Amino acid sequence: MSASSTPGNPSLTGGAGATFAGSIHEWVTTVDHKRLGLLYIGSGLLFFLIGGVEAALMRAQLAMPGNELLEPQEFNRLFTMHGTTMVFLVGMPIITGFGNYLIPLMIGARDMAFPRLNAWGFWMFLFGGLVLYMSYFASMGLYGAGTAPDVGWFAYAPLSGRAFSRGNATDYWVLGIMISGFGSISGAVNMIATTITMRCRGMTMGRLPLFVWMMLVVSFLILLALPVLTAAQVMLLFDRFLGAHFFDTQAGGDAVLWQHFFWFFGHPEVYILMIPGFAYASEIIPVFSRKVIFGYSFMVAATIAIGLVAVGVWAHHMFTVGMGRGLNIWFAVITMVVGIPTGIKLFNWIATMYGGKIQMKTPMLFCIGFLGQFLVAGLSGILLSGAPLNWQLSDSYFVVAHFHFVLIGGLLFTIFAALYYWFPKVTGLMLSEKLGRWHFWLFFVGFHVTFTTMHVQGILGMPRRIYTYPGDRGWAIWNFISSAGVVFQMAGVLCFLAAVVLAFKRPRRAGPDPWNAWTLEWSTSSPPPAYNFLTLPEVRSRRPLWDLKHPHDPDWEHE
Amino acid sequence: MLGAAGLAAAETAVRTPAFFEPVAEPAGMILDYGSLLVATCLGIFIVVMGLLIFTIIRFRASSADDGLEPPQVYGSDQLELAWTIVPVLLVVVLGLVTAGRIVAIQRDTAPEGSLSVRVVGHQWWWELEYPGYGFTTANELHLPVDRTAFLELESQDVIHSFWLPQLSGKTDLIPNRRNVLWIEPKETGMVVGQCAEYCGTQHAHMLLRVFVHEPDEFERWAQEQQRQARTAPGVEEGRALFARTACVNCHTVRGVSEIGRFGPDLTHLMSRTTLAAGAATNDRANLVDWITDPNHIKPGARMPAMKLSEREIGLVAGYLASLD
Amino acid sequence: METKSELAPEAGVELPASTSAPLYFALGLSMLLASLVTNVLFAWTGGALAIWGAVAWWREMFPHEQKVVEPAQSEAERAPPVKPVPERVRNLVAGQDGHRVRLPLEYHPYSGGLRGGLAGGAAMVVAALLYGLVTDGSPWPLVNGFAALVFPLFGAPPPPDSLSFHPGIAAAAGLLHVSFSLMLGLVYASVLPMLPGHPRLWGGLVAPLAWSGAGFVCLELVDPGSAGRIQWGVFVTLQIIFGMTAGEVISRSRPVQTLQSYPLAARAGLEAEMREDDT
Amino acid sequence: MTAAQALPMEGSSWNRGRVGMACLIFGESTFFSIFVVAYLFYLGKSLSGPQPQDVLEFPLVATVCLLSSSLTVVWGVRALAAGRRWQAGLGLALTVGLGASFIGATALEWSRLIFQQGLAIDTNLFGTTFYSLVGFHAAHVILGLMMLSGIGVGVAAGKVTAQHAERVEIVSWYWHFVDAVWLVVLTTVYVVGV
Repeated sequence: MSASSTPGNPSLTGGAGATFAGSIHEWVTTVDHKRLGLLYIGSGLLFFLIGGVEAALMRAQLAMPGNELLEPQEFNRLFTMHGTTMVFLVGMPIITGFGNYLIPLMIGARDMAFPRLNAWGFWMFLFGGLVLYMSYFASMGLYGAGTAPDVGWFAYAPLSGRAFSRGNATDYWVLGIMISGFGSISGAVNMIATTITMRCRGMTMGRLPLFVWMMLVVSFLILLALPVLTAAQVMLLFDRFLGAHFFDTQAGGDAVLWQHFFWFFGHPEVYILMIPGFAYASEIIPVFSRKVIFGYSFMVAATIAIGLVAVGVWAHHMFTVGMGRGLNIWFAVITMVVGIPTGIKLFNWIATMYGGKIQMKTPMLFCIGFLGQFLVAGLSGILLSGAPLNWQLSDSYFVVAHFHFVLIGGLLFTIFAALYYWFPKVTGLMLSEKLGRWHFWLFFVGFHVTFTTMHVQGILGMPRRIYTYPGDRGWAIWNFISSAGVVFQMAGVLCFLAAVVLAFKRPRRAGPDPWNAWTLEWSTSSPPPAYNFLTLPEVRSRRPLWDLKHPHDPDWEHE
Repeated sequence: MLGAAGLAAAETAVRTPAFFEPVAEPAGMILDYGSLLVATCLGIFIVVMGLLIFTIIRFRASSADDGLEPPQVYGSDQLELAWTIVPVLLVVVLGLVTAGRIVAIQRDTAPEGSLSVRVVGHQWWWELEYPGYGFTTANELHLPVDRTAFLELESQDVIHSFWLPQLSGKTDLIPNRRNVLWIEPKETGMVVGQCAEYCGTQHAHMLLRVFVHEPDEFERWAQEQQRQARTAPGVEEGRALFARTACVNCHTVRGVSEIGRFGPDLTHLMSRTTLAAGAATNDRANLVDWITDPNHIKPGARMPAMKLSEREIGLVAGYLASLD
Repeated sequence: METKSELAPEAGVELPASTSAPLYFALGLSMLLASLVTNVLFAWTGGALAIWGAVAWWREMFPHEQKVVEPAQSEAERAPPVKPVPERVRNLVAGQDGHRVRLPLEYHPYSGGLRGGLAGGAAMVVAALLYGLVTDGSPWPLVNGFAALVFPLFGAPPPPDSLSFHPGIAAAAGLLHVSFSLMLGLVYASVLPMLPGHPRLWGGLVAPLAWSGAGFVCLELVDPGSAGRIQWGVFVTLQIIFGMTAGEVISRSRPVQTLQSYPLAARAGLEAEMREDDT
Repeated sequence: MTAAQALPMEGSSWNRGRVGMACLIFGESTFFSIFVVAYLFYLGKSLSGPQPQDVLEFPLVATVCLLSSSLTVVWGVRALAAGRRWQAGLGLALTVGLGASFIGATALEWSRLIFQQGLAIDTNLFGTTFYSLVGFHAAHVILGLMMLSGIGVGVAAGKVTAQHAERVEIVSWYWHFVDAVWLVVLTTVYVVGV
């Protein structure tokens, strides 16, 4: 075995590369799951800022009726890029990043199963994102330079076909997402292989932390959904470059087929993004309630159930395309069924908090915000699943409100919770609790001002994706309120950035286990060494650190 | 006395297109169903949110904490069973109600004595054909009250969606397919709606107005629409100019040229209240503006600027303004 | 955990070596695909990079995986072993009254719930048929009414006041009725012991009244027509007959302890008087 | 390496290589099923000719070649595991040869369709779906051939030996998968579709 001596110091805060160039080299050649996880999360957060600016521009345009801040074409590009960015370049990398960083630590392994594939996956994601954003200045389409795609994030045919979307802008959308999709698929393969084969001694499937279980389900969903999108995008590329007719309505192609394919990916994708949020909450809520998770096996079963049902509900995005009664009934009912396992989870989280001693630290605040908002998101989802009501609400601002409640109120809140919770582990430094509270409250208020309001616009008949609207429809005041909320949200995100900067400027050491938690990652130093565990741990229950902390009352006697 | 001119001013005031103020079926049936769903969800919301808030308040760690870890409760099969089955029952009931409503609302064939209308979506305007009467108009749908209108929805280019919240739910217009929709207006007056599926640059300006008339008023309007275009005195030069330029490649004016199918039928242009699918009110000034440079009113519109001189524009606008 | 050392770990740990191969491979593939919309130069560069990356990757793995030895952290850097904490745990003690919602330490067996549900459902059917026989001279009107309520999707169901027997409708209504009865029986079996006071009161009266009320409100909202057709007095009476019968049958079934061993059984009951104890 | 610690569960029946390949195959299957769905959905919906029944011929030779190559690869891998180098090399060479003749047969079929029957990818919906589905399968065959011939060269050069048998077996799973996909494609295109 060839063993050269390399520094490979895992520390984030100092001593890694002797020089700047050296440290860059270390980061780009790394195959360490923790560094790749951080790269994923870091680039996801950068894209988050870009996507946030895009959203802010749109809200500025919509603040007044008849506003002429943005050209229609520019607005259409913004919502396309905003949606695509937030789903593929923010949600996906951040959940993959947390999975990468935490799965090996939580199951007591030293790395992912395929470290190099892991690196490849990250770079594919990043280059995919760069290709997408290259369209802003490198497109060689008919309209000259700088035509970002403007077909919406689900690129419905035939609008995205050759006839109606000339130039290369849509091709950039296809290629960028396809490339980053390969990265996601490889990441999913890696997470599954890691979870199945790399567990430490005693870590049976029944003792996996819920985080790992949920990421396992997510990985299977990725394997099921992402290739579908890739296949559909390949067809679209064939249409656009080779003159094929998959979605070419002039030659008998079917516009609705694209919708079926896209949503067969797109709906599981919603759960791919949302289940990691459940995963963070399932780790954080017990620790800050000082109680074991309530109904572990039911949580696992509910997650698997959501995963299974998730592949049968896609056409509830398509109640308005004129499907037959039978299909409409099926997709309406099966969509309502999703509410059952989701409800089980919600009840179990509340039951976990019930009877505990809830510590209102920043991660827990974000988790509580998540619980309330996700309840609303789920119930507005039930409303949307009722096909007749959906005929009124779909493609209106009500839908916009609904999925932002899911993705911001649900996912982003738990991502923030996770950032505050695991930041001490990753850096060895505590984030300011005070700034964290400011962050939470500003973001919470801003979120509700913007998105709770949007339900109203939808009910008042405002369709989504319009760059302007007449002043006599009664929507103006609500839009103005929605736009005003953006300011609070931005201030909240600035608090977060300030907290991160402050953590490094005025370091407060966290120690290995600042939250008095129970999973394996808290048993190693913060930040963890490159090898995670000098000696591989051995566990006897779901909460190995509880066992060590309470040797007279260990978990394994009760599981 | 003609067309829109005959409508009372109050009837053309825009009302917020809120679906909770239905003026027709099936919007009314949908609202009933929606209220049931909302009531159910509100009940669930109150119960769960109450539980959550109670838990947070009751079990907050107090400052006078005794330092003991709380009892560790692993779960309860009974509770899990209960909060699984109760939602299952709810879903079964809601599912049955939903199925019933879908069957009641979704109709595939035209009922006896219904008014047939063919709606064709274009980027970015609505073509409205009344096959029973043999004329075509655009962007403003006229319907008689208390009679079912059976709409066939098609598209010329990309996917659009037909949505008038106060009349019915939305249904997509899809190229290569034929969707149907029925509306039975219960009140006269005007309601507004617009395209609800993103269809390109000017999706925002694909607005639609529906005028619901008393039956005799509707018949009068339809007869006016059936006439050939009026040949008013004093606009002959404008008419000749219109017929000579590329205008007629896209626009039909019955009696002048009927080859143009790409743009809206202009035979009774002035009977409509708006221009460019609702982007501007239909008056002489806007007409001049629109012909001079459509991009000024509706950036990205498919109609080209004809590059006519100012005088020619005046003549054409004068002619068009005579088409009532 | 930390205390169980295996081989001499002080030397360090073997880890996969850093490599730029995946980066090159990814860059090459991305450029190759991006060449479709940019320039043929992208294709050539991308192809070359991809091949270079693939070969380098292969060499990382073959014939042996490239590894480096990561030196172990110094003692000072390491996380200290996890120590027992001084905090004790409040333990639950079974079988005493408390001030929070009580969960059962013992509950009625699921079979009891199923039996109860079936019995309640049967009682309800018998009552409904008898009521029809007495008032209309035919046992079927309530069955048909039930069907008319929930099966409008099967084309045209018989009018609710129809006196004749429709086998298809009766079968469908029966199926729905049985599954509802079974599920409700299970809920009764698991929830009734949790509630304070007399279980027969909750199961026999409160619950049926609650869901009848909810049903009435909902039906008024969604379909006032059919709400008016229902004889609500009869409806509520039937529900109470179900509740009474089911509750009675279930509470007669011999309660069993929760399936877990005793300490867990104590834990499964959410609440009891707390006792400070560290065992 | 004194500090070298075997990764847990390495060498058990489900090591990471096997799990990884199984996952890859799972993902690829979803990819292919979308193309199969598109093919079946558009069956008979072409607005112009030619139609499948006019131009397609049952690819008997190609099928026999590809299916038998699954057997030869098993034989080769077993030989490699047993350390019979020449037999292993022969097995892999046979597999590559059979796979290559499958590709050759596909190439012949395509040239016949394109140049004699006038069916290209942009001709009609049949051409669109046919070339994509069959083409993607052929691309996977070629990828498999590249991997197998790389291993074959390694075996011939004596660099791939019995200790690599498991990794080679995992690669052969991919080959079996490509075969299985062919059965689906065959059924879809040449049996159901004509």
